Amino acid sequence: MWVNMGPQHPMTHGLWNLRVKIDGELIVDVDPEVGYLHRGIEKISEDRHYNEIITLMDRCCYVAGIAWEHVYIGAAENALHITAPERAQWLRVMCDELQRLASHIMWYAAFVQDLGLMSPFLYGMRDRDLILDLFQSFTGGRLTYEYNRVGGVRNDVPSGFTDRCRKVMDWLMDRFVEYDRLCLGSEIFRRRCDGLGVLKAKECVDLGVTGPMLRSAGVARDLRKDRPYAVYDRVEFDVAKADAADVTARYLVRMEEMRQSVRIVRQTLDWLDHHPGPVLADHLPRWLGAPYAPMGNEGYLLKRNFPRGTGFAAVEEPHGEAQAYVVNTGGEHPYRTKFRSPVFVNLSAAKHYMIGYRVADIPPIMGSVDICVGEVDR
Amino acid sequence: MATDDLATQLAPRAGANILAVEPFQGLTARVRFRPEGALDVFRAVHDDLGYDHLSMVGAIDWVDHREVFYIVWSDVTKQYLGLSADLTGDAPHIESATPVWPSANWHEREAWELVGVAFDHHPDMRHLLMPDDYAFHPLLRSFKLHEPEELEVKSRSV
Amino acid sequence: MSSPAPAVASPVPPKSAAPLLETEIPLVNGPAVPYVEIETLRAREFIPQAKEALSSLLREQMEGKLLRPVFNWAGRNSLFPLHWGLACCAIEFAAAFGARWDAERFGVVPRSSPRQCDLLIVNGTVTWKVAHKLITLYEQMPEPKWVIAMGNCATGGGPFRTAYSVVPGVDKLVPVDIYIAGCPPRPEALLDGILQLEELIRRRGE
Amino acid sequence: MATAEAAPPPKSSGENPILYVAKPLATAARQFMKSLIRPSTIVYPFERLEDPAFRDKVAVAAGKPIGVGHVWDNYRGVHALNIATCISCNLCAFSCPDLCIDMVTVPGGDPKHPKKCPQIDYGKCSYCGFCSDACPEGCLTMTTKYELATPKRSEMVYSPQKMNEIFERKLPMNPIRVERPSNEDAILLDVPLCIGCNACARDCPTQCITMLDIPKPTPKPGEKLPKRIWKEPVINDSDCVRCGTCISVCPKECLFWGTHT
Amino acid sequence: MSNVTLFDVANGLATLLLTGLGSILPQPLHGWLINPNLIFALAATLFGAILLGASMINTIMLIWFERKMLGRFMDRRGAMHVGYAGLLQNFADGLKLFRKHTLRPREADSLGFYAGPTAYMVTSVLIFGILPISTGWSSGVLPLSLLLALAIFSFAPLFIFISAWSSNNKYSLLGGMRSAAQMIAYEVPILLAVVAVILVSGSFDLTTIVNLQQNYWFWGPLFLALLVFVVGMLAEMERIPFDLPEAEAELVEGWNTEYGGMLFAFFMLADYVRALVGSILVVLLFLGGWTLPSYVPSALTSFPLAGIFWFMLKTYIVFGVFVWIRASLPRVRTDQLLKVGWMRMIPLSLLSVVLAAMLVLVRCLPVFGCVPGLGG
Repeated sequence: MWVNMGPQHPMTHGLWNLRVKIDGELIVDVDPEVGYLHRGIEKISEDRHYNEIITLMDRCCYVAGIAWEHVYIGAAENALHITAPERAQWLRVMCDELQRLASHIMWYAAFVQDLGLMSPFLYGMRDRDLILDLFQSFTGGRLTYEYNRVGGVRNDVPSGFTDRCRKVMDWLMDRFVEYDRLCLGSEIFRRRCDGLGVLKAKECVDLGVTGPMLRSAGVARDLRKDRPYAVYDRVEFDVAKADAADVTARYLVRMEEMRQSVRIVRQTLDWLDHHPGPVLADHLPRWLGAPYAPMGNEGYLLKRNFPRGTGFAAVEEPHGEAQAYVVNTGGEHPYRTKFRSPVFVNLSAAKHYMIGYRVADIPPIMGSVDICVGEVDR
Repeated sequence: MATDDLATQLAPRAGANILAVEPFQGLTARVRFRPEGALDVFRAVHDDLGYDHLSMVGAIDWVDHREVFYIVWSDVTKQYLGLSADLTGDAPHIESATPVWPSANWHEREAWELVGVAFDHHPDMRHLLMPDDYAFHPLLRSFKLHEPEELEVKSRSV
Repeated sequence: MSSPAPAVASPVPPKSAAPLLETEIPLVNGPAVPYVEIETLRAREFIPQAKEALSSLLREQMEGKLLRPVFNWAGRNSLFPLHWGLACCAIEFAAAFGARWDAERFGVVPRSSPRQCDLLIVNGTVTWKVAHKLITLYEQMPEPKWVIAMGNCATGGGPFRTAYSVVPGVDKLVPVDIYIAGCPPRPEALLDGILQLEELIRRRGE
Repeated sequence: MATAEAAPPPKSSGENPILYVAKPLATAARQFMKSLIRPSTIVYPFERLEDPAFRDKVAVAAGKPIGVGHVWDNYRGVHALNIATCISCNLCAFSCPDLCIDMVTVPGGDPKHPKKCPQIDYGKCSYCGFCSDACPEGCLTMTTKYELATPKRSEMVYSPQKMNEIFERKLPMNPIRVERPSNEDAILLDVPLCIGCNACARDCPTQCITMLDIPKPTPKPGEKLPKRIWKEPVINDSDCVRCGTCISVCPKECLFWGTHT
Repeated sequence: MSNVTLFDVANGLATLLLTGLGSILPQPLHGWLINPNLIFALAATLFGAILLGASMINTIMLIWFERKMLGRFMDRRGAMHVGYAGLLQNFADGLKLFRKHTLRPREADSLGFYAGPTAYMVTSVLIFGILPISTGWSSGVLPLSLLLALAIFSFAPLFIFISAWSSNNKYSLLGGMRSAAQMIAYEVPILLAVVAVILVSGSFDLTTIVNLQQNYWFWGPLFLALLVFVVGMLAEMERIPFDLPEAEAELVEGWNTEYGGMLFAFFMLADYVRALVGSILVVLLFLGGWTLPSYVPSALTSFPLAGIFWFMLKTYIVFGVFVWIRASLPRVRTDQLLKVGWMRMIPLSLLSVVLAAMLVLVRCLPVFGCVPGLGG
């Protein structure tokens, strides 16, 4: 019997359809169907200025907006041969990690609710709101930040921000203990999640799976360590790793990542306190400067020998490795942008970690993948 | 020089199909190859160079031809490598990478759907993002977007 | 007697209302009739009168004069939205049900099945691929039902309205009662939209 | 490479059915006790986070994480427009990624050059703040007003007058402003192409362009002088807001962006 | 304790009503109305109506209680704007559902689709007629009231399955099958746990069982049986952690996916009726019903309707424990649930029966003193 779980289904956490073939309570076959949220971001980008694409990136993955801004900005800066100032890099790292915290807490809330545990959803949303408050205090938005710019970030953090942020970090560290007590401390939780949705390391690599799913299979791969971008080589942190490759392992990896994120955020706050400086690069091309104005006609644009090139950047987004590929042919719009979404790939491997389990296992397995449909469909 | 090393390493199995190994912003290098020998190149890159993880497959419409690019990652060298092939003709097509990297499946479906590049011997070529009866390839340059309402359509660059 | 619906104690029944009684019932001050019989007949007068009263009551109820305010009050104070998330606004939708804003204070409880909902909150971009499913969901909801277009994508396609796959505004598919601008709207803005919808329902008297 | 083994999962509490669930039960009970007096909920229509008094009140509520202090003023909500200082430079409309800004005529300009101010369609706006960043006069700013629910789609279009009312209500405005870059390109003139038509000087919103006479050259024999007015625009760079209006109105495309060499 | 019984109240009301009505009506009617038989009939009807009304209001209050309490567990407030502290919220919900259009899917089986929820509701409410609330506040002495209550209580899987099957929805069907399997699996331990109570008390009559607990509530000596009974009741009530049939995450709304409007209200209400009945049964069987221990000052037990007050207080506290469990535990999986049911609960309940039998044999409780009223 084929059962359609979606597009409107409480398990999906977004707009996609999981077609499941079941035999009694057993899953025989699955076929994820995506594209219900395909908004053509790559096409719209072709008609936009480099900075204006940032507004699309925020909406591309709505739980990790600023990380996606970083992905895109990295590629665009490569393509335009611009380097952001040091302080901007530190700010980006801080934003990435705050965003990772927010995204993982959101994941925790949704995942545990799928298991039928209701309170943590509320606790998670409550604690996430604090991080969003922090974001709001310097970017002005809760989900859509529009904070990065090609060549830096829009503005510096306001005074007093670092102290507030430290307080929130302390609060969160206490809450993580509580989260663990609610989940790991509960025998029912362990019985439901142990040995579920197993995807071993070899399969993970073959299928291109990245992020916490891969790390839970014992592969300590993290772009922040392996291929440090921004200033990740200057902060201390450990890569979270587990070996069981099941749902519990993913839970443990994400919880550990949150603790490491707090660690990184504290380091960045210390750095930011002591190193004031500019946050936006000088000598930006006219059409990337703060006020956007009409460019002038195409002829002059070509005459002035704008830099050309193709940029590529990869960033360890909360869900996995996100990559952007920006082709710049010298116009004010990119010629082509292409984004690689980690969830897209993790979801495409669904057959390999779902078959053989039970209908009741679908929500925890899918929850442990941490699906954000915005970036799957783009 | 990393590019030379790569070229020599690739030579035994795919030498004839390699057009160039060029440096690239953000990647170790980019290997340009002939689309006819795609599978050989993929095997060589996967087995000999150890790039066992396919990150991304994309296609670009350069009006006169179309380009397919692959980004692969090696856990050994911790590096990204780009592969790219230029496809010409009215019905551009290339061998599917799924036998070498199973993760190419959805990427290739998407590339076919959006840019209209066909992948031969793909196990499951269906529409992915668009409805099943969608007849266009929206990321072609000839496919223009428009404002849904006929309100102030002002030109962006005067 | 042409006056309608005489009082209960009226000795003469109306001609139009009870022609049967007219022929059968002797006048009160006519020939001697046993007391019991008169009382019985009097009791029988109740029947058409009660019928009349009941039917007028029913008619009023049909016209919605009587219980409509009550049902209106009930309907507007217990709006069950459909539990589904489309895009960014769904995250703010979830935040509105989180601990800080707690939409359940207003009796707004998301239900997963459209059969049990009366409020469709379209919280995100609607693509053509999902359009007919949205219409199906709307049609599966029992009357009376309302629609809130939350966020700019649902209102008019938002930043994606030029794209090839996006419906420029959900009002092209289903009738929308309240639009909430914002990209995405804050949870407070969603609550404000729900309160405005309650006000709208009260004004319309549905 | 440094990897942190995620803390090993604690051993399951065994077959003891009473300890199965003791920890989560205790945690929930603790939360119950904590929130008996005041849960974290903001009773929205009556308490508002943007209200400074309320923020101060909840900030002192011990152990209750309601807000992290004064974060609200920075929120990007509806715009406030000061019509009086608007110079109709069009920069906001040009910078809008969503094409939601229309320049509409407002009373107050002279009949020849009507004053145009932005009219914003909030059904399309993505609240990115690019327009207020672009505004050279600081007359278009974003406020904390966010309640935009309306039964009518048309009510989402805010006219300049309506935004001016918001400005007069003195809502807290987004305090963080972007500095204009010090090394801005200036508008340069391609001298041979100019015909001296005065279009740029006429339409310049800051009146920073003056048309200066240039000497009419004496034609050599056989050479035909170009048909033009013998004037040339000179741009006062310190007054120029780099709106590009002159470039867009120039009939000969002789103005362009560049750096003075 | 007050000696006013529920039937007294109903009788008084009926007499008042009929005499009042009769006095304003003309003679023959007057004569008919003031008639002991009629009064008795009306009193019985009123008795039922009061019982029904009270239980319904209690159920709705129970929903309110759960929502408020869950809110505090989750660090939020719960319903608070409709009526004082949200007290009218559930009335609004009910009225709204009453007005909603009732839709029947085209392929659904008409009879089952309507009959299922109705029968579910009716059988759930029926139990209220049997449960004693206080001395005299019961429908009379039914010698087998405990068995009858449990028998009616276990009708539910049948009706759930009928309505799930007839709504022609895959989720409903899965939910219905799960529900049936779960309820059947947990019937047995519940009944065995009750057997322990019956052994100790020697009676099938709920009133007698409560009266036997005047001095010692059964929860102490029969703790194992209480545990089994509570867990089984959680499963029977389909509450977290055993709410698989309506597991929201995988089966949209479980077996009531296709139900809207009044039929859904029936399900919702009947679920809470069952929750109330379950709590009441726990109180009656193990927590001494309306009695208080003898060392409690008599002032606490002598005010009017004290029995009902204490009884309801206990019921709500028991229900509060259920809410607490709901707020802090995830749901289990079907196979685990059945495994726990058949492999853990049944041996435990058998053990509790053996323990109870031993208690009866030795006729004495070493710690708690002798249990009065042991048969034999």
